[in-house]
Formats: sequence, C-alpha cells, structure tokens
Amino acid sequence: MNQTVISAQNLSLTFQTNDGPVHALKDINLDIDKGDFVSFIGPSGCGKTTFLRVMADLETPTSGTVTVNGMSPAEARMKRAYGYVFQAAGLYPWRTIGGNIRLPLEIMGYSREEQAKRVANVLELVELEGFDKKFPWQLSGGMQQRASIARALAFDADILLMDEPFGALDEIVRDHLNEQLLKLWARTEKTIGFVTHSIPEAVFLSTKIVVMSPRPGRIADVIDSTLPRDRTLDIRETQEFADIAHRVREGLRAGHAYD
Amino acid sequence: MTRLASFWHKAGPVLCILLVLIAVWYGAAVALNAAWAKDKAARAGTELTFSELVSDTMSQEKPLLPAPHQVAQEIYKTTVLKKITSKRSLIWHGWITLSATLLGFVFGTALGVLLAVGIVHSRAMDMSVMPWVITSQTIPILAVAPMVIVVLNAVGVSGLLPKAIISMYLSFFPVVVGMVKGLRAPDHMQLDQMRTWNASNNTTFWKLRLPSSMPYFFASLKIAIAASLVGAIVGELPTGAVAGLGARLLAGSYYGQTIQIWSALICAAVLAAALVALIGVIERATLKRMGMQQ
Amino acid sequence: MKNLIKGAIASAFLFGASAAQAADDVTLQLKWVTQAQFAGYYVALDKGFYEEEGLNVTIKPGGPDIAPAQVIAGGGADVVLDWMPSALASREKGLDLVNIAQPFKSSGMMLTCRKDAGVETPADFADKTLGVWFFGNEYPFLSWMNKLGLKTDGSDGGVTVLKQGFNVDPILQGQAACVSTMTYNEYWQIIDAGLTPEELVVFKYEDEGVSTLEDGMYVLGENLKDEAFKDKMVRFVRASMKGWKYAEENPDEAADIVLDNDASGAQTEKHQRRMMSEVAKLTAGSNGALDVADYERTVQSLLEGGSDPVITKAPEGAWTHEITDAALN
Amino acid sequence: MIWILFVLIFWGAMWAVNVRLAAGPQTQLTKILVPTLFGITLLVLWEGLVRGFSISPILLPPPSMIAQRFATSLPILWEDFVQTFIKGALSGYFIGCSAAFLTAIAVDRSDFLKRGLLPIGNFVAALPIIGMAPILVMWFGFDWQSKAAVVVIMVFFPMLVNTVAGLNAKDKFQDDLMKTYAASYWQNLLKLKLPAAMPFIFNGLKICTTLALIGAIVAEFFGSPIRGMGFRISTEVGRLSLDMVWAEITVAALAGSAFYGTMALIEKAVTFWHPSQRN
Repeated sequence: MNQTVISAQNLSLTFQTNDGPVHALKDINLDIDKGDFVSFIGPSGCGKTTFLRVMADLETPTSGTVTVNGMSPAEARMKRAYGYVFQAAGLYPWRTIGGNIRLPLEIMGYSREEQAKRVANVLELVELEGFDKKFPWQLSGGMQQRASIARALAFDADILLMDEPFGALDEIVRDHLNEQLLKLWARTEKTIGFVTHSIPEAVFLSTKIVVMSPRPGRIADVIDSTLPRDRTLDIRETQEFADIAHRVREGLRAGHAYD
Repeated sequence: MTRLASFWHKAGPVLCILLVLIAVWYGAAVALNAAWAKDKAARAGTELTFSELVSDTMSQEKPLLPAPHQVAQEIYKTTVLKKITSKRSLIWHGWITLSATLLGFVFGTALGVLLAVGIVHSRAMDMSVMPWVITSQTIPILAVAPMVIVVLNAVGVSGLLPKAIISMYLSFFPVVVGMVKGLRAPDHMQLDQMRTWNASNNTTFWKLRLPSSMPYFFASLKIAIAASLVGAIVGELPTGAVAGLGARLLAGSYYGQTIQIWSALICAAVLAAALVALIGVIERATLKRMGMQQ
Repeated sequence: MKNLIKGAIASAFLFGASAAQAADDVTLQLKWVTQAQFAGYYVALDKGFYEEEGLNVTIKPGGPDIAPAQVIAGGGADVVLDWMPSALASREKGLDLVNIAQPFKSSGMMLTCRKDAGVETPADFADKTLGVWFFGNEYPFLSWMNKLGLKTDGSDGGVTVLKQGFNVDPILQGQAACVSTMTYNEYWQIIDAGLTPEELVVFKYEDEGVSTLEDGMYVLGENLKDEAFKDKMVRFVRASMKGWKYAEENPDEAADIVLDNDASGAQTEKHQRRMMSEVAKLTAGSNGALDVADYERTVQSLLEGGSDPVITKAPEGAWTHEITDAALN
Repeated sequence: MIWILFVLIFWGAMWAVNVRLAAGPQTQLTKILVPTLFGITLLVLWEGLVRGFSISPILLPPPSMIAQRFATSLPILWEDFVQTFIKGALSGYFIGCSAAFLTAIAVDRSDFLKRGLLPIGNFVAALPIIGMAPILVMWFGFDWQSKAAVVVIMVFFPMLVNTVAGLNAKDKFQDDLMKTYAASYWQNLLKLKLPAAMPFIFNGLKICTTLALIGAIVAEFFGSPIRGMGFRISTEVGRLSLDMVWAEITVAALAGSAFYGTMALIEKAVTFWHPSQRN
C-alpha cells in the first residue's frame, strides 16, 4: 500500500513577468502514496494550482524534479497516467454529455463497443444515467461538473488530479458531490490530488492535507489525517475533525505571519 | 529596452512577412511581364539574355504588373514633386476622395445611430426595419451608383454629395448592427437598477445605454469608415473620370497605365489605414476617459 | 406635378443665374471623359467664345456609366453629346431627343485586328472573338454584323462578342482577334503598346459603308418650343462651331487646353495632340449643320437590324436645322 | 395628387397595423408578417411616388413595370444569373474561402506567421480590393475566370482573419484538457479547435457572401462576354432600359439574400450549441 506514485524533490518554478520574477513554487519536497487522497490548501498565489499543473506536465519546473509513477510528468502524460478535472467543467458545448465523456476515449483509440461500455459505466458512477444525449448547456452547474469528473474517470488512469472542481458550486451541492467523490474514490482506489481553498472540504476528503503559503509558494505543513477512510458527512461534527481543521488553520496562519 | 523588445515582438513578424510579400511581388512582376518582353524582342528579331529580360520586366512603361519601385517612384512623383493643387497630384485626388468619404461617413454614422435608437426603443421598428437593413446590403451598390448620381442630378444635387450618399449606404450598416448590440449591452441587473431609481427611458438612454454602447460604437466606426472609403471610390468609378482616387483607377485602366492604377491603390490603402488608425486613437482616448479601458 | 418639379428646378437654375451674373447658363454633358474628342467645346470655353455670346457654359465630363440621354432626361444638362444610333434608340424609349447640330461629319470608329489572328477581310470574322463597346455604342457594330450575315449570339459560324472594357488589352493579350477602336484614340493606344501598323488590319466603318453619325448635339424636343431656349442654343452652337474651327486650325493649342481641363490628370500631351489631329479630320467636312443624307443612311442601317433591329421604325422629328440655320447665317 | 394622398394614407395604415402586431405576442407568423408588410409599404410608396410625381421611367421605373419586365425576361435573367452567380461568384467564393481556411490552419501552427499575417490580413480586409478588378480582368481574361479571381481576392482576407481568430477562440481549460489526454496535433485540431472555431468561420462565410456577389458583378464592368448581371446592368443603363436594370438588381438582391440565408441556416445547424443560436 505504501508505494510512492508522485514524488517531488527540491521543486522550484519561477515565472518571468513584466514586473520581475514571481516565485510560484520554491523548494517543494513531497511524496504521495498510492491510494492517497491528498488535498492542497492555501490562499491565492500559494502555488497549489501550479504544483498540480507541474504534476500534469502543464507547466515545466525551473529546477528540481518530479516523478509520476517513476517517470517524468511528460512521459506520464504521454502514457495517459492521470485524469484532470478543471475549475470550470470545460465541457464541449457541441458534444452531448455522452460525447464529451467519449472524447478522451476516441483520442486514446478505444473501440466503439468499449467506448459505449465505459460511458455507461462512468455515467452511472456519477449518477447521470439517462443524460448522455443531453447537451452540457441543458444541465445545471453541479451536473456539468459531475460530467466532467466522469470524463476524467472514463479511461484507465490511476491518478486523478482535481483543481478546485467544486469551487463555483453552492455549498449544498458541494457537500453532496464531496460525499459522492469519496464513494468513487473508495470504489476505484485511485490516487487523488485535490486543490481547494475550503478547510472543511480538505479535512473531510483527505488522507493527507498539504498546507501551502504564498510568496514564495511553499509547503507550510503536511498533515496526515487520522480520520477513517470510510466517512460520512456526520464526521464533520466530531472533535477529531475539529482538531485537524484547527491544525490546518494554524498552518495557514503561520504562512501569513511569515509574510 | 523591454519596450523596444516588445515593439520588435509585434513588428518583427509583420516586417518579415512584408519583405516576403515584396519579394514575391518582384518575382511575379518578372514572371508576368516576361511574356511581353519576349514578344517584343521576337518581333524585333532579337534574343534576350536573362539579365536583359529581368531589367526589361522591371522598366516597362505599361507592365502587366509594375515592380514595387516603379510604383514607389510614381507615388513619390505624384505626391512630393507635384503641387498639391495640381490635378496630377495624388494628394489632390486623395483629398477629393477623402472629403466624400468623411461626408458619407458622418451621414452613415448619423443614420445608423438614429436607426439603432429607433430599433432599440420601438418593437415595431425592430421587427419591420431590421430584416430590410440586412437585405439592403445584398444589393450590389455599384449597380445602383450611376443611377443614384443621375437621379440626384435630376433634383439638382451633384458633386460631392452623390458619392457621399453611396458611402453612407455602405457605412450605415455596420453602425446599425453595432449600435443595436451596444445599446442592448446593459444587462437586466443594470436596467433593473435604473428602474429602482424610477429613471425615465430618456435618462436610462443617456446614463446607461449610451455609455455602455461606446466600445461597440467605436468597433463599428472602424468598419464603417473603411466601408465608406470603398463607397467613395466605387462612387467615383462609374460617374465619369472626373477626380478622386476612383477616377485615377478608372483612367489608369482606360489608358492601360498599370503603374498609375497601383499607385492609386496603394494610396487608397494608406488612406484606409490612416482613417482606421485615427478612429483607433479616438477610441482609446474616449474609452480611457470613460474608464472603460486602461 | 411634373411641371411643378420642372418649375422648381428651373427657378433654382434661374435663381442661381441671376445671383451669379446676367449670362445664360448652359450645361453640356459629354459622352466620355475629358479628351481632345471634345476639344471644340473646351476651346470655346477657354477662348471666351461662349462668353462673347453671353453664355455661362458648364462642361460635364462623361464616363463609362454615364448615359447622356439619361442625364438630359433627369434635367442634369441642357445639351448632350451622343452618337446618333444611341440617341435614336433613346427616342424609341420615349425620350424626345432632337439633333440640333452635327459637328462630326465622318465616323472615326473602326475594328482593329491582328494579322497574326488570321483576319484579312471581313469574311474572316466568322468564328473569331471581337471586342465591342456596349452602353449604346454597340449599335453600329450590330448592324454591320447583320449586314455581313454574321450571328452575334456565339453560335457556329457567327462571331463571339466580348464586351470590351475601357482599354485595348484584349487585343494586346490575344484574347480577341479584333477590338473596337477610334481613329483618334484606342488605335494609338495599341500602337503605343508596341504593336506596329504593319501587324494590324483596320476596318473603318466609314469605308465599309456602315458608318453612323457620331458626336452630335442633342436637346429635348419640348425645350425647343421655348423661344428663349432656342435663342440660347443658337448662340451655343455658333460659339461651339467657332471653337471647333479654331481647334482644327490650332490643334496643338487645342490639345493643351483640353489637358488643362482634365481633372483626372491622366492624359498625356503626346496622346492628346495626336488625338486632336485625328479628330480634326472627322470634323473637317462639317459646318455644324446635319447632312440629311448622312442621317438617312444612319437610319437605314439601324433599321436593317434583322431580327433585333436597333430601331423599329423611321423616326420623325429627330433632327432640326432651325438652330444651325439661325446660328450659321 | 391622388396617388400621393393614397400613399400617405397607406403608409400610415400599415404602420399602425405593424405597431399593433408588434405589441401583440411574438409568433412565427408575426415575425414574418411584420417585415413583409413593411416591405410592401416601401414598394407601394415607391410606386405611388413615381406615379404621383410622374417621374420618367428612364430615371426610376415603378415596381410594377420592373415586375412585368422581370416576368417577361426570365430566360435572359437566368442566363445572366448562371454566368455571374454560379460561375463567377460561387466558384470564386468556394476557392477563396477554402484557400483562406487552409491558410489559416497552416498559419495557426506558427505563432510567428500568425503575428505577422494577422495585422496584414486585417489591414487588407479593410482595403478597397474592388479596385483590383481592372487588373485581374487584365490578367485572367474577360470570361468568368477573372470574375472568380476578383471574388477570391475579395473573400480571402476577411475569411482568413475570421478563421484565425476562431482557431484561437478555444477555452483555456479545454486546451489543457487536450494536453492531459496527450492528444496529437490533428486530434486537437479536429476535436477541439475546428468545432470551437465554427461560429467565427461562419461569421466569415456570411460576410463573404455579399462580397462575392458584389465582386463578381463589379468585375464585369471592366470587360465581359455578352452575358452576366454586371454586363446587363451596364449595357441596359446605356440603352435606358432601367426596368431591366432593376430586374437584374432584384435578381442580385434575391440571390444575395438566399445565399446569406443558406449560410445562416447551415450555421444554425452546425453551431446550434453556441449561446447566440440557442433560444
């Protein structure tokens, strides 16, 4: 179980802008084990999204190394090692929900029967059965985001990277989706990297919480959750939950005090 | 330093491609004019060497495609060396065209804005006029141009005005379309806000709709002024080669003076660029004052 | 209602006139752009011949889409220059055009062909492409082809007609075997372009016996009922003919006057002087009065248009000697 | 005088009807009826004024006369339509738009070319290209080929600019998504860029319909065989058959509207997903 899938060593990334260099990431060291649910939390500009993008080979680090499944992120991307869910659902308006989920499968060259099977499968996973013929703009925001998760689950990637996927949704919908996401995680046994700026969301979902702070973007604290893997929304009322949340808050505060 | 770099970042590729285009132009000039040079040589019973051929294709009096430097020389000759008041000065002809363009542009803008205001405020007008505004643009204006001029002649209007009316016909369209979009740009929330203050239609128009429409307005003006120039030139084409860039084009075509055609074309191009750039400058200044753009 | 508008226009003109000077205003619409073809009028203007007759003349240049008949119908001119075939065709359309003077005695129109296209005689026209001007200038050509028995609809054994633009490119580039030219203008453009007279064959309409009358002065018939207008025209024709005769005697000076009046700035001195000397040959035989024999011949050739004649019946009242008689005596 | 009175009354009445129709519920029927009534009003206005002021048909023929001429000259109008629209405008439109489309795709791969070509394309799109017509007639001869060439040049740049803008129009997330799928260039082009570019491409295609028709007609003024809409218009003005001229203009307007309408319909079918097309 303790196999490391993602590992970052002395990772730094500096953007050159017109106002001088911006240190988005500085000396990041982190290991993520297989089957972990890791949340990245921190204020804007702490580099959490950048870190996720580095893992996905959407950004190139200035120095240091990252390995994904023992490969460079670029190689991992070519092997389609992960699914990525963005802040906005980013569904193609000209494709139906089914068509959107089929998109990565078409690109990766799955057979037609396989495509159909998988689409039906993931639609059921995200509870969107019967919506495959609908167009994205005919659905609510929460349903769109679920479809976009389904799209990331459709192919065999054992890593799921999610960048504030529920940021734009209201709290009631968000709670519901959080619960569903946990069930999904339990059923699929994927490794999940999850960016958020909500403390309760991070604590509720994660086995490991990475607290980050800005200028330069770095890791302030890494908290291994003591909560059981199998949890429901009720767990948020427990003392244990409150303690972890407190530690996260402390970490965030320390990051600011450093400023 | 960085400003210079960003200038080259923008202008570098454009200049490169312009250079390539000029090279292609030279190549095409040699290719297209070679036939005539050979024909002439054959009739004179001589053979041309390659270098003779090339130099001949670059210096024909009425080439199929004049070389860029021939056009440049002609433009220099007809702008700098001629008095502005001379009828052989391109600046004089450009001015004739420009005045018709501007007059037509003003008419077209006024008509376009008026129609747009009417369309936004009256449902009946929106439903009945809008489809015909679109249809009006499918009529080939040049076909109507000579008639417009003659009919206007009949009521004693001649000179600048008929051309300006053709310009107006071409330029009012983008203004109507842009302004209707612009005047409808305020969203429900902004309009409801006006209602909560019990603002009259009039106030809403001046305080909300008109300011919100400004970016659309300027975007349409840029299209309209280019269209207006085309209108003025087209208006000059059929109506007797009297004066103006269109007349130069026609007279050049009539006498096979290709160099003159090209110099008039280039002059029209420069004029178009200058007019659009001018609107751009006004746009930036206005929007900046209105706080719509940094 | 019609008279009301006319009255309004007339009064506008009158007002304009009285405000400016006592001279009578006359507007002349040319058939084509400013060039030595119209030298007589520009000379009369420049030399003050019109002024001497108490006239304030405005000369409006024409162009490829200006139909002089339409301009006069719209009230844009008092006198227009037109070719008789087109004027008579307009008459049939109901526009009462009357020829009051005919300064051009002979026709300058011809077909110019390349020898290397295989044209030596009119019999060689069959299956060739011929360039023709349209816009009312096609009538002489159509009646000539009709006389030759050649179809112009593109069928076998006929000729293929191409609407020539404003220049002679089709013959230079070999797209047409022959193009329409005027002795005083386009022919020289072909020569200037580098073809030599030896490489060309010309067919003058005059020599082929199919010539029709060219540049004549036309006015609206109803205006001729007005004595004041008639008097104005008498003076106009007198001064114009004086201009023509002066131009014939001083061709170079006339050409320079034309150049001074060319607003497009596209004309060259060489070309205009040559044009003037060629035009002088065409005006030479006329004192301004219409030769009735020429008129009859023109009408005859237009009536013979076969299935599609230019005019269907001999026109009546299409000309008058009233003005020239008064002007030239 | 009676005519003018009639026209004024008719105008007022029609306007009143339209105002009432527009104030009522908007149905498919009123959507068509209102502009149609307005169009009829314009025609009646025209007819009445021409008759009322006894304007000579050599200057402005009344619509009834044009309609009569239209009905009796169908074969000629059809021949001209084929020559100018089918051969000249359509072929030029097709060649020009496809060439611009392919160029845009080629250019899209190179940022350098894009940065260089776009300003030039924008500039040329604003130019009076129609002035090239005499030159192209000189180059390509008098038949429809030169007309098609004029059309090609006229439509090329507006189409190029629109397509390039369209290919850049995709959403940033969607672009990154394709990257996470390790999609190839062609997969990215076919599955993301082209569909996302469609609204812009159709915008270009629609603008070009009018340009194509104008280009083909105007080019005929500079030399043509003895058929074609431009030829007929310029010759018939010379012959003072203004009714025929207006009949040709009617054909041009009908063809232009139909062409534009067809493109708009195809656009509606292809870009049904775009916010501007949804109800």
